[in-house]
Amino acid sequence: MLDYIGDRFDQILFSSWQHFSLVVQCLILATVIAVLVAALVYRSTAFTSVANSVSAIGLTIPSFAFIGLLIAPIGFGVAPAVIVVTFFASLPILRNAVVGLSGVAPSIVESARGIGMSRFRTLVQVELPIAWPVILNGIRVSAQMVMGIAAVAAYSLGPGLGGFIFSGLSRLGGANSLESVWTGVIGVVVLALLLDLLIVGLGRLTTPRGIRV
Amino acid sequence: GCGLQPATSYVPDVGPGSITPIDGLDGADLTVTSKNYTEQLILGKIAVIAASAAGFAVTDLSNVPGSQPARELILSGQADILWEYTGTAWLTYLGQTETISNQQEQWQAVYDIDIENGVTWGAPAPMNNTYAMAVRSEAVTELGGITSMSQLATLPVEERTFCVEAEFNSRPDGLNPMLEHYGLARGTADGVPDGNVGIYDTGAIYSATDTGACNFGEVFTTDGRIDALDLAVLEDDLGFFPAYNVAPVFFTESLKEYPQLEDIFAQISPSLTDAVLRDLNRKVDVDGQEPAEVAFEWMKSEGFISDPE
Amino acid sequence: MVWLSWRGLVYQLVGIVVGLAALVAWLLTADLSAVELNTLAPAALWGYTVEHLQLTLLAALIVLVVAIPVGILLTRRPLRFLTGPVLVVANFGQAAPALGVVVLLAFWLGFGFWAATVSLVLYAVLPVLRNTMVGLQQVDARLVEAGRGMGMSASAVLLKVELPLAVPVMLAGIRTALVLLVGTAALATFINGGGLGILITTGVNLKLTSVLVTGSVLVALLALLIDWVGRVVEHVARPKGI
Amino acid sequence: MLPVEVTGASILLDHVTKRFPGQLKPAVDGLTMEIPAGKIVMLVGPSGCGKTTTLKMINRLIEPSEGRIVVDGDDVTDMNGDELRRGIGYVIQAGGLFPHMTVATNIGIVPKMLGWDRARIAARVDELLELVSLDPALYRNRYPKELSGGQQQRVGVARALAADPPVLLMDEPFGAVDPITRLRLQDELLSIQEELQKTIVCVTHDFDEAVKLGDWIAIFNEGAQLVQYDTPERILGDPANEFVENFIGSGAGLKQLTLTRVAEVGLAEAVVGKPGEKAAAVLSRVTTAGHGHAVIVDDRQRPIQWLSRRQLARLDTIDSSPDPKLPVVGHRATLNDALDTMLVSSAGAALVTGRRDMFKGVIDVNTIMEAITKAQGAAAEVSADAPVGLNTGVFPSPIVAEEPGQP
Amino acid sequence: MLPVEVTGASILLDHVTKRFPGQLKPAVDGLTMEIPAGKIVMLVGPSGCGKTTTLKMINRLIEPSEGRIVVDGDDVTDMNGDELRRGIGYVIQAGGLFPHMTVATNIGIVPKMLGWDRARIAARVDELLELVSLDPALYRNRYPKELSGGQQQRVGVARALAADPPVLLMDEPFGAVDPITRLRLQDELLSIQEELQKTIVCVTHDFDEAVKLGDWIAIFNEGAQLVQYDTPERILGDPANEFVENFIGSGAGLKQLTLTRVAEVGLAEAVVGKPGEKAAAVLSRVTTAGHGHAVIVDDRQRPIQWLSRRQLARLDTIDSSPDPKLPVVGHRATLNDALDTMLVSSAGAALVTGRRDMFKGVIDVNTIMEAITKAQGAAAEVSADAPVGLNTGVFPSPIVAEEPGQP
Ligand SMILES: Nc1ncnc2c1ncn2[C@@H]1O[C@H](COP(=O)(O)OP(=O)(O)OP(=O)(O)O)[C@@H](O)[C@H]1O
Ligand SMILES: Nc1ncnc2c1ncn2[C@@H]1O[C@H](COP(=O)(O)OP(=O)(O)OP(=O)(O)O)[C@@H](O)[C@H]1O
Ligand SMILES: C[N+](C)(C)CC(=O)O
Ligand SMILES: [Mg+2]
Ligand SMILES: [Mg+2]
Repeated sequence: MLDYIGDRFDQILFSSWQHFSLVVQCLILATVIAVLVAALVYRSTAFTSVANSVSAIGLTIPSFAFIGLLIAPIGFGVAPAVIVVTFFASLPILRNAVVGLSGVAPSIVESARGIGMSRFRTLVQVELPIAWPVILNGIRVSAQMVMGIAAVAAYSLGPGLGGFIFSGLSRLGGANSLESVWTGVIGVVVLALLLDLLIVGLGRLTTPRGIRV
Repeated sequence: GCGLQPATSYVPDVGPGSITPIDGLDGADLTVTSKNYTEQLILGKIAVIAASAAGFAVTDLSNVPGSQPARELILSGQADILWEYTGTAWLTYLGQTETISNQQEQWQAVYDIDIENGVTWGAPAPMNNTYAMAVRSEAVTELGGITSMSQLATLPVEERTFCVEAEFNSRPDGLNPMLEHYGLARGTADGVPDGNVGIYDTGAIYSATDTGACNFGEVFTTDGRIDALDLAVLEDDLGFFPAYNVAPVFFTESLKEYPQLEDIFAQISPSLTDAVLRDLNRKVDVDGQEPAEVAFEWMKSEGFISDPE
Repeated sequence: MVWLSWRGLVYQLVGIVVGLAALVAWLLTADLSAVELNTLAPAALWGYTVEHLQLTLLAALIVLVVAIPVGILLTRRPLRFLTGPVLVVANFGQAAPALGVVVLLAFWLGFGFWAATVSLVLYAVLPVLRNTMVGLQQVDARLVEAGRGMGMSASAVLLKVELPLAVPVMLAGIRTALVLLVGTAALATFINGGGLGILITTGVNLKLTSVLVTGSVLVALLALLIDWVGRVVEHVARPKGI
Repeated sequence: MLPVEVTGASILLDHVTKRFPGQLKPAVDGLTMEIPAGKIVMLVGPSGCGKTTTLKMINRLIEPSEGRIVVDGDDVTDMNGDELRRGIGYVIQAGGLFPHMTVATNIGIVPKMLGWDRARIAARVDELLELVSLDPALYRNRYPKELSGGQQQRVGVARALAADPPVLLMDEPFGAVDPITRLRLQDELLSIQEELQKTIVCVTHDFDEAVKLGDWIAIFNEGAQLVQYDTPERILGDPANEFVENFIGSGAGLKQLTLTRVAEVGLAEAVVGKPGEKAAAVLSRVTTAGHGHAVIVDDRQRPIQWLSRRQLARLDTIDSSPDPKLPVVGHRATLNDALDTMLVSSAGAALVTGRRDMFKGVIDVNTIMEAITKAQGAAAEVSADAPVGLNTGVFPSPIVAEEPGQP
Repeated sequence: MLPVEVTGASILLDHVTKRFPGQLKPAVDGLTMEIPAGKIVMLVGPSGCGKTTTLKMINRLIEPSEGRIVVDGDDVTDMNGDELRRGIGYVIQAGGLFPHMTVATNIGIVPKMLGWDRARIAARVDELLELVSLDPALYRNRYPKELSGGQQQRVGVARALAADPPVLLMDEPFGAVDPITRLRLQDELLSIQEELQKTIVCVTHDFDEAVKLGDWIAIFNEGAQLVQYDTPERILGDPANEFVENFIGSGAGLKQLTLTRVAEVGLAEAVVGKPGEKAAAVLSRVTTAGHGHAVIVDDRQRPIQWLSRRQLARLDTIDSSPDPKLPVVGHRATLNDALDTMLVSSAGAALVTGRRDMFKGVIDVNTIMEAITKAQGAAAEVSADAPVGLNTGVFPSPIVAEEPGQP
């Protein structure tokens, strides 16, 4: 196992970086999308419940099925992987963003309005910062989840460590195939840990001391 | 975009050998594809390395699951080069039913039709990677010393068990026509019932066959694991499978733009013999080396390329 | 959770039925090749679906039998110190790619149904374990105290107070696990585990879009159906009054 | 309030200490405390001083590290905890009701554990709901979340009373309800207690609540150190030290007024007249008596007017129309109420009525001042039946109070 | 309390109605109400009666359905709401502070929106923190959660005052703090108001708070129906109807006591002695004056003992040891405090001290009774500057009160 890793250290590092980069970029994209959508819907109970349903139902779609469906119209490579990972990543973030925004105490929103902040300013300066820890928690959940999904996305030649699992599978029984799969699996778990730490750290940096628990 | 590349992508720095950079390319893009089993991965890397040595900015889109998707990439021009097998194209893509026994003529026939499809076949290699049915050698005697496919019909129904990949399971040159050719009906109680067919990923069949998950595994004859796992290959005594010579296939428009490609690959094809491929495959599957590494070393030893400065 | 009301449940069921009807209608009207017709024969589809369900349900059953008692044990006093560490492991374990688990299990147990089942169990055991523990932990400590305070024994408090109150969270975990299982079972095809995944790989390998779409949509609909069943159970089993 | 049959049991904490693991100081440090049968004992003290710990050691939700606990003469320290608890009612904040069970199931849970039959449980549930003023037909099948905070609290009390336990432990039972409901619940608890005469040990943060409910108040400092254990009167009138004074807070005088009822003080006589009498006749009686006013009562002896000499002088015949602004207090009112009423009356005094609103006499500011002075005198004397309570002293046997625990 | 420069603006609600969609009755129904500049007006009434709605219509957080709102002579009904609000301070329960911003950022947010420069904002923040008695160096960079409830409330007030708005709206500002802090905050608000003389409109549930803080109290019934709009004295002394009486609740008399300070009533003289004097000499002065007690003061005129004739008779020389139980009240204390003090004193009276704790005189129960009677007489007269407040009547123009709104 150690030999295997030693021999291919550069390649593993590169794939890990690709995996990580895919997940992080998609998370950023997903956060932007989810927060935008949440900001549009959270004031209306009807839209909020629609958003919640979308997020709940969306999560039931098997990632492998979704990738399969994307190959037909989009083909192979980076694009389907980005779409799948972003899609799944945005669901928990959306749910948390809605929860976070509607969880801001009405008294705080009222006092923001009461001192003359416009609706938009209230959203940007008051509601989003206060909802941020909840949103960030959604990002954390998403990060854990899409780490695994990104591995399946290698089926459509998406970037990352999934390639190790699939090539292990295609060489099953041959030498180093087990090592290849282990590398993929452990690599993903390690990246998940790492990203989790990063997000927690990001949370520390971006959460004002006043709303840290 | 944003620095992301397809999985298992590999584009090395290469020094020139007998392949030298084409003048005035100025880093033109070229996309190489391959299917997702060992031999194709090695061939794919060979194409990547060759194109890279010729001065292209290569996108490595190898390891595509299945023949059809790879073919699709070439037909649509999303990829420019693919190593393809004449028999596969003839029966599966082009829908022909009668095979041509002469390998060169078969290549010509495919070339002639495919040129109409915007796809140009380059010079074929001598190697012929055909399908075969393999048995773990311990079981040969248990199965009455079976050596050829026509003996399948003599086995009791419950011994007629097969491990195949999803593709072979449905191909026109695949399991069902093969069984039919040898007088067995798929999906019937006295032929080969569906329960007797297990479906595996391409690479998983070898160890499945070896561990006895089934008696007969669908294998590729150039695969290194046949020897390594000591599998016995049944003779295609009634000649069902056609010739599957590999040849570089180009997206015609790209080839017109860079006609030099044809010559570059014409240098490589002749060196690809059954023995070479079996050796290269073995290095990957048995010795556990990386396809990219194996391809690079072989290209270098053949003098096509050199180490980068 | 407004959408958990019965109206949401009806919408979901209607959505599933409409989805299925649309798929059938499309298959009936589409111009399918012989290979496609062969692969998509009703008997074959039914067979794959049954295999898929068998995988899912058997794995689910094993998960429930294993994870719930273990989850309960881990929140009892002598083992309570393990609760935190186990939750951490459970959280990160879930980041392990399902595909990798499936393939690794094939190395270990060989190919086929059982390897697939075991890997599904491994994969789904974490969320159920996690939710069992979290569900029990979030029961208001004062209620436990009230129970003890009126002379209930520890096991009576567990059975009559803690478990009923943990049911909503536990069921949510079980539903999540089941839905995950349906999706993950599609990966079983890589190791000859059976199920609807074969349609997806065949569809991709042979560029048979109809097969690919049928496979993907059927898996998704099945997941939604199982999710729906889970919701109905949640709705019915949720103790009244909370 | 004649004492009814006392159904409560006495409790004795005998040199009880509780050390929590990892805690430097004991949460309860060598506490000896007697809780008399049939009385309400209130435990008050700053947060974290050990009130809850003390309470929970009585029903052994927390096991004492040292010392023994005697309920009704039996040492319960080694008894089976579950059984012990079935015989002790326990009420916590907001009732601690089980949200997944109906009101009836909640109340019937202990009887069920004790193996009562269904009919008996159902009857008991209804009886208890009546007791806490909830209509059984209406509330029996509700779930806790369908009740208001105050109603939940009442169900909590009903549940604790279900198996008719001699002892009731309550931990800040009214902490989570609004002040108005709180007052109502306190009154209800008092009237329930008047009927049932349980032994009640109740933790509270609210000193006024302790004064209102407690027969005895135990004031704790950190480590359940018993600073003063006495009647509300004595604690208000003679706080043991500055700690207790601070705890009482401002307004001790006015608080003391709430402890005495009008019926308990001497009332002044008054000249009484009737509608239809000649005013002059009444005036002459007033002059003779040396009073300033005459009270006019109707034929059922209820006061309707209160006339000064000047008013009498101007009238001819006394009429029967009642004065809506008459300053009247019932004899069950507290001196605080009486003082308030007389402040707004122009006479600086108030009329007191007894049963059926019959006129009983007049109360004025001086009466109140005297009553206060007397109460303060009384508070200086220690009641003979004061229960024992100390932290370190040696506890005399047999278990009866010989000497007051306070210096 | 001499009136300082009034910086507040007057507010007029002119036939204002608010109908919420889907609501049968209007939340506020044709309310006309004048809020005089520089005064504190308290809005009280049962839950859901429209207090909050009325308040929020003033800063247009809720848009009126009908009618107009005039602030300082300008009709603000069609002004840009955000800008309007920047010029009106707004304080809600627990301050409504932004938890993710420091105290300084919270306070400086309106000035920042108004485009003040950094230095000016910082200076203003410090000034305001001083005003609400928080040390800027200590509290400037804290986050709200690092403050106690009362401190949060003060920061809330500081934030509302940041841009020096002429009007302050407060919605149950002290609802979420404990009673003791609440009293302190009320006192602080009063002293801030003494200095700044803003126009303050404040919603409260607590009638005592309204009495304590309000120059004027508006009592609402459902639909913001203005049942009585008057001074606290008049509302306590002459409630308009039974609804108001119920609202005042019991203890109106004791509540009235809180409205008058000891300094405002006449004190009784006392015989004064000094330590070192012969007791007999003092006793003879006491006897001559016909008093019962002599007050002993130290050389800075602070009372140290209060001796009865009997005590004087037993003494030889008067010593200088102070009596710790002396019943003393300051002259700024309310009559309620004084009454409480005299209740616990054996003399039935209390000593009053003025500035630097110097002895000023004696107050006894009779003084208090007289003061109450006088206050009630005064309450019967209607103040001439009573603001207009009605629900349906025609509002006279120009916008000044001509006739009292109350019958
Ligand atoms: N389970 C425990 N483990 C460790 N320390 C405890 C435990 N329970 C209570 N303590 C400590 O014991 C002391 C007394 O706690 P207790 O709960 O009896 O206080 P209390 O008087 O009820 O306070 P409060 O008024 O806040 O309810 C506190 O210092 C508390 O921190
Ligand atoms: N946004 C709204 N939509 C519909 N109705 C409302 C809305 N806000 C308030 N109401 C209704 O208007 C009436 C007055 O409400 P308001 O909040 O002004 O009462 P309040 O006097 O402040 O009560 P509280 O003392 O409980 O705060 C109530 O009947 C309330 O239900
Ligand atoms: C080379 N074979 C024919 C074995 C498989 C193929 O067509 O890809
Ligand atoms: Mg406690
Ligand atoms: Mg309100």
